Amino acid sequence: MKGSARRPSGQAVLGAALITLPLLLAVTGPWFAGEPGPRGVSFTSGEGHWLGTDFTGRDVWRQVLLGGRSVVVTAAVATVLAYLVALPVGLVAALTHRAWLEEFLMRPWDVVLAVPSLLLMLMVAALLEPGAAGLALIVALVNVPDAVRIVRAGAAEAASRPAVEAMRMQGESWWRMAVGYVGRSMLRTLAADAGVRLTGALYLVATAAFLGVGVAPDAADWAVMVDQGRTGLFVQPWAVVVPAVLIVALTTGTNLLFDASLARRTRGTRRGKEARDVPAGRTRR
Amino acid sequence: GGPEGKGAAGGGGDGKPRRGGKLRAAFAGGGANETLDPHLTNLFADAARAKALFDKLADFGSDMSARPRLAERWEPNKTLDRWTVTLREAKWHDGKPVTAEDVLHSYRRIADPDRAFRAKASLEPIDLDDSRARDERTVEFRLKRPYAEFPNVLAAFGAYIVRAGADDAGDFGEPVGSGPFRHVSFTPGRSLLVKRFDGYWDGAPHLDELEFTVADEESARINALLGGQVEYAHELNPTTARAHDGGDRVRIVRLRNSAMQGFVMKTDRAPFDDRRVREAFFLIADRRELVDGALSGAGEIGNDLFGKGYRYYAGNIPQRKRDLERARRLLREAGHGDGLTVTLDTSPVATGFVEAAEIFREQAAEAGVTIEVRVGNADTYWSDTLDSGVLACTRSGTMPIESHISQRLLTDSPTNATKWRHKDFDELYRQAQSTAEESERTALYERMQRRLHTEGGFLVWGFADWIVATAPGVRGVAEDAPANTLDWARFDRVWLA
Amino acid sequence: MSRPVARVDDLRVEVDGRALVDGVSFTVLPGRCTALVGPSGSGKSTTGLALLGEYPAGARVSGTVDVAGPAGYVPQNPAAALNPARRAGALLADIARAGGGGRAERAGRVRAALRAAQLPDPEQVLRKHPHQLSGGQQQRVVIAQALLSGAPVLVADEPTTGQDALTKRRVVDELRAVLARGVAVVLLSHDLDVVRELAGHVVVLRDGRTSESGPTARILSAPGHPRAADMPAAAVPVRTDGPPEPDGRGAAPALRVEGVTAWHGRRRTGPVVLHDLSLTLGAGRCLAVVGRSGSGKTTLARCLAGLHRRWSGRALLAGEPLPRSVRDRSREHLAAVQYVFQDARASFDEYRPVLEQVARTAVRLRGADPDEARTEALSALTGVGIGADTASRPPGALSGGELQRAALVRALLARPRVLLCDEITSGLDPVARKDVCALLAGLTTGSGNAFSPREGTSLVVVTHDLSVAAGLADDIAVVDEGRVVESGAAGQMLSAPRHPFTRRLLEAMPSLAGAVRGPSA
Amino acid sequence: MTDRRSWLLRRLVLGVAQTAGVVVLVFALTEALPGDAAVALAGDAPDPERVERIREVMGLDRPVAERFGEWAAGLVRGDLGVSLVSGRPVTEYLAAGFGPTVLLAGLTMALLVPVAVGLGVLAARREGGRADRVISTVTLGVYAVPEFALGVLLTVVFALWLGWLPPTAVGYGSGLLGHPAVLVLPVLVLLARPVCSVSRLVRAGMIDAMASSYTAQARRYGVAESRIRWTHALPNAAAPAVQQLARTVDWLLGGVVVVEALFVIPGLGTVLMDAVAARDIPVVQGLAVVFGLVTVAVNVGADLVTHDLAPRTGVSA
Ligand SMILES: Nc1ncnc2c1ncn2[C@@H]1O[C@H](COP(=O)(O)OP(=O)(O)OP(=O)(O)O)[C@@H](O)[C@H]1O
Ligand SMILES: Nc1ncnc2c1ncn2[C@@H]1O[C@H](COP(=O)(O)OP(=O)(O)OP(=O)(O)O)[C@@H](O)[C@H]1O
Ligand SMILES: [Mg+2]
Ligand SMILES: [Mg+2]
Repeated sequence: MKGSARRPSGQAVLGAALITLPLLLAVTGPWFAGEPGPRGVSFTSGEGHWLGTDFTGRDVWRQVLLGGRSVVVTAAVATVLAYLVALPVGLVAALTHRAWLEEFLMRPWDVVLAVPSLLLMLMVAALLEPGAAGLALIVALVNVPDAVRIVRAGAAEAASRPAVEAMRMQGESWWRMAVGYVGRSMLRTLAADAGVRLTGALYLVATAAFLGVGVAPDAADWAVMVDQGRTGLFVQPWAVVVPAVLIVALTTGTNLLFDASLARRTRGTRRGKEARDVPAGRTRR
Repeated sequence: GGPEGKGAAGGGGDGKPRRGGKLRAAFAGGGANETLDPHLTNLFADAARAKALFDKLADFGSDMSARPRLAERWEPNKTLDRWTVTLREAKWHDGKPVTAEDVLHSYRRIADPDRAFRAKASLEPIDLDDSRARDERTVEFRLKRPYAEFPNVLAAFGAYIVRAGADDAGDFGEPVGSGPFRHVSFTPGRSLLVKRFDGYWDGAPHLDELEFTVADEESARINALLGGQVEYAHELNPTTARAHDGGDRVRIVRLRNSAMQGFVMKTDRAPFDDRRVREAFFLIADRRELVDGALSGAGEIGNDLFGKGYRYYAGNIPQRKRDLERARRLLREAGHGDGLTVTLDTSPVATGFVEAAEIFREQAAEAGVTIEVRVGNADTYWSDTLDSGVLACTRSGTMPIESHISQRLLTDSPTNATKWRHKDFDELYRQAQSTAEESERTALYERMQRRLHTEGGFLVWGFADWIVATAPGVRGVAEDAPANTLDWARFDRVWLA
Repeated sequence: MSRPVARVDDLRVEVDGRALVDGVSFTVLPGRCTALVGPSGSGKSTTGLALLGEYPAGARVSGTVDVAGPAGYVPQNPAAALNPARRAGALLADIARAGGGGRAERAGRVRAALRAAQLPDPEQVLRKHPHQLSGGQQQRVVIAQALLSGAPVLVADEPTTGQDALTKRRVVDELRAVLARGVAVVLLSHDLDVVRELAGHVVVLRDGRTSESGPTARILSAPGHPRAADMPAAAVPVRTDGPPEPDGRGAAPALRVEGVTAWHGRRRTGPVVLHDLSLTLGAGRCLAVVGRSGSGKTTLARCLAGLHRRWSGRALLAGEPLPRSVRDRSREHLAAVQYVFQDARASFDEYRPVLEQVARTAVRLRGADPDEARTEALSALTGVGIGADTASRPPGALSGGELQRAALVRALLARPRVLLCDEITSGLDPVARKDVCALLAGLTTGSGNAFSPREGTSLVVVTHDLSVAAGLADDIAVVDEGRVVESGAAGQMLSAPRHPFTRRLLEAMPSLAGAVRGPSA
Repeated sequence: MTDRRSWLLRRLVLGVAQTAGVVVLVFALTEALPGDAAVALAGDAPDPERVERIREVMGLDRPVAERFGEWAAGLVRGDLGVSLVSGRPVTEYLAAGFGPTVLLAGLTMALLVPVAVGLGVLAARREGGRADRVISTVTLGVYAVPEFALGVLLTVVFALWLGWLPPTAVGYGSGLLGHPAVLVLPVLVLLARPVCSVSRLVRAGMIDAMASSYTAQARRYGVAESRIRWTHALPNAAAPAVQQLARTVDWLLGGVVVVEALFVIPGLGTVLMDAVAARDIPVVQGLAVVFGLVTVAVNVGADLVTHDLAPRTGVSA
């Protein structure tokens, strides 16, 4: 009658299927790219370029092989960086009762937040050396204020629960309260947010390229390729379609996997054969 | 002076011009900072608008020679340092005649030491204090030195004639010009609406109305054109042009030789202070690949000289070809036998710059030269590369070869990015300007260009097309006028079929 | 006889091979009350939830459960049934909507239901968010929901725990009125007084099996079954060693509270809950704090525990001032003053096994080695009847009473000098309650007890259960609307109450009257 | 309640300080940028003499502190100063861009809330179910397509191939409202991204809320499933989404640049980009003040709403 089967959900399978190819290309691509061949005329096909040439006449397939790693690394590093700042700040702010400390932690980010992110990006990009590291920093910086607020909003609710009070009575370490409990309680929100943020990071890289900041306009980078290839959309669609599809598959797959892993985790602690059968008094509030 | 340019008879000039209608033209603009003060002209959009509302004394034909406009003719004295300019019988939009006083006022305004108008440098040879109006329609310009190419000054970018007394912003809120169209309404950063001026000296335009609209994004301009929201789109991407070439939805017009593309080598510092290294670099460049890659094929290859096809261009100098063998030998002779590393400055300040740098890096590698590409800040690129670095991407819009030399290649030139400072070269230029005889002058120009071709600092690898598209029914758009010349963006000769 | 509205037939609920409920059968008739009684963890809540069609995750269920129509439900910990983001009136309004009628009429029904659930000031409650209500108030809101819904069956899981005697009286009356309306009630309770009063039929559960079943009179007064024997008799033992002399053991009292005024909200202008309250807890003594629900008992305990920061006044621990907030307290202070939460379930981290959480006290506050702490925690838990198997599950898989005991052990592992217990026996059956009380009583004497420091533990017991107060307390303080209306030695307070409020409280507890008056009939 | 009012007051005072912080930060950043308005204006003809001249004309040769002081003093009087480049008052620039941007942002917000919440709630109905999978995958897919690519794609399909909608807003000037068709594509492009981020947060919160014991309780009493979803579960799920919405407003105000460029809508984004490119500091500053104020106001609002949704956390923002 009851009993929940534990086979991988369709979501997980779909997610895994989606990210396999892009990840594989991103990780191993640069090893297979080889030496650049002679350039052709931009946005043409044939002549040994099976995906045609890009806007400067380079082989699109070779660019695709080269361009994944920076995308994946920049987006991942930027997201991790953003959370490296946001988690401690947000958690401390949520867990403290000292108003001044909370203000001290939150208000500076509000100042950054109130500067239009685009303006911030333009200006910081002009100040920093363009390049992968600088770009990751900028993307992280633009993301931190949001992330801090989301973390704090989620953490404040969890931090006001009696379970935290009980941990305080036990003299529990800040670390255990913040990470072990509060962080754990907001995992779903965080994961949803992280997935979106990861995608957003990729997207920022691309938009930065559109606005001409942060990355070299001819960088081997899927996001940049989408921007640069769009002028040739009608002449040589592969130059934009292939990297675009790879990005979409990568981010969609990542997010689906996030969703799926969370779905299984909560199913484990839930009572009732379905979400709706949870009895009162047994689940967390 | 010379005859009227081939003018607006260009492609599709079949049938008789039809009067009437409104044409909307999309340009990249300058945002809310735009004004109608023609002396503040800075962008293509500014120039096109100024051209519709105002006139210069002269303008450049397709070969960059000065053609009379408001000036009917000009006469130098023997020593080429006093020029008498006779004005046409032209009228301002309010019906008053254009006078010599207006001309002097305009030039004095431009030259005002408290202002920083762009054309000021071009007017520098004129001694305005000593110049005067001989009568209503005659101006006598006294120059500080002999200047055979003085008409170039009259055609200089931004040297428009405004009404005597017109000075502050208020006067240009609803400007009164002498151009083919008169002002109707203007919103900075959005649109300028003008209508036919029936009293125009060169014959009233065919169009009833003309609207300049601003669309900074290239895709927006072509989309607006395809969607029937404008009839003329300025400055399109080569790829866009290729996509629509031969189609029936829009007509693509390529304005050849509109922008020089190249690299500047600083001739006063290592390694480019050695002419063998400069020559080696000339030989390294695969110009076709650069044009195909950085300009998407929309252009022609260059021969390390500015102004292909312009007046005085030394077209008889043979085209330089890639020769890695010789390049390597020259480098070896110059002491770089075991490799040379050079930093190449570039920046996304202009389309194709970063790509060109990258392509050249690959080409140089084949000759054993390591190029490190440094991508600089777009906003300060030009002033950054003027004095520092050794090798940088560059480009130049259209100007007469004479201007190119005087602005960039003389010891005291303001923007001498190649640091080309040679007394004998300066002397050649001075000599040319004091030579009234045209063929002699041409010979002098050729000497200068030969010198530059063998050991100059400009590696000119190509000339980019300027691409304009129109709706199929638009007629009379000149097809051989490089950007910034008389027939470029000239709407008084355009009509709607 | 009318047809049963609910029938449970040979119900078996099994999780991971362990049967939580095994072969339970009973029927529920309209207008009748069937009570499920039995020790904590015997499967009452599991059976009650089965009536609602809800089972633990991954449970294997066999047997049949038939219920005619929807059932109302008063869960054991009502806080979780209230939506933290909505005011208390939100769900009530929706339930009323189902009953139809105009806006005003619906509002009238809601208010009537709240009043019927012994919340005399409905407006006040409707506007509050759940966290602004005291534990008892929350429970009555949930009862009001059930009353309002008009369901034919009402499953009430410990509806009277957490209620003071007066309120409990009224809740019982109300349930009786519900029965009179023809609604069947399934009562899950430890409170045999209440069971006796309401139920016509009793099912005694033990380890998930029916150990006894029959009319109330037979089961509870004339026990025929050997294993049911200790059920009704297991009342709380009255202290026989006699209370130690006040201030007999040391100069300074263990805890002294002076002029405590406490409020909610950011400012003093917020609702004031305690008014200039002063109390003294003698060393090694047990102070019971009794009073009506919502009178501020929990707030007082939380002030002392450092969990409620909005108060003025002084608290002296053995003459030394106690930092106001738990954040400012040193390990010694934390260990010295421990608090057992009223809502035990909410005070546990739902993701980690209970044992692990309990053991942390010893690690953090006494510097014990993690493995030792585990062993110690496990033996202490076993001591209160929670086996290793149960303790290593997350709190979601423990019964209410089990969690209450686990929470107590968690506090005790600190070997506190002062222990604040907030309604810690409300979810316990008489046997477990007796054990817990005995454990607490042992703490005060100090010597020989693993859980208290050398000088012994002084206790503050917040309770509605006057029998607990009577059995355990040396002193009693009666709190009403944030003020101490009467305090003094337990015996004297119970036998000769002076304040009319105290008298009313006592009158509401018939069985206690007997206990106090001595073992007469 | 007085509590709430005093909190609000404190928050507003903080907001003013915050805006001041923004102004200083922006000024410092623009000062730190390489090059200035003179260099930017000189462009590819950086004749040093002329650059110096322009600098003098613009007053850029004066010390930084003096210029900032003057500008700040003006601000206190409510005067945002004049553009370095054109000499026109900054307020004129703001006024020109304000209408289109506010129109775009307003329309987007008006559609965003119902669409994002609707999708989030729909997806959460059955975690891992068909609707969830479809919505999650599609929104994520759309989310991963950068705006400019999406804009190009939509324009090509709906404007150029099908001819249903105008491809750009060229020539409509400020009369955008009079031509609603012009706004369809820009608003669609603007919506794509926030719809995804907000709906995902709503979904995550809804799944937890729908599994909670308080919704179970409501269900037991026969409250309609839709009502449970919208009035009981949603308020619990909405707190992080509201914060995200607040961020969206900021992004809409500052980040419509791409859309404005693609569709030729002369809004604040365009003004901002132009001003940064021209190093027209007074204009950048004026925009920063306006953005700062709007952001502060929106965040105060979001904090208030968050508090109402999670009342236990106390009004501490
Ligand atoms: N966060 C809060 N905001 C406002 N009022 C509150 C808050 N928490 C509790 N109260 C109110 O304070 C009063 C005292 O609550 P408290 O929890 O101390 O009562 P109690 O005596 O423990 O009651 P019970 O026996 O029902 O647990 C109640 O009227 C309650 O409504
Ligand atoms: N999800 C679960 N998985 C495994 N065991 C469980 C689960 N839920 C409850 N139990 C166990 O089942 C037993 C019965 O629990 P139940 O809640 O029915 O007891 P109860 O009779 O209501 O007790 P109390 O009086 O303490 O509330 C307890 O021992 C408990 O530990
Ligand atoms: Mg129970
Ligand atoms: Mg209480």
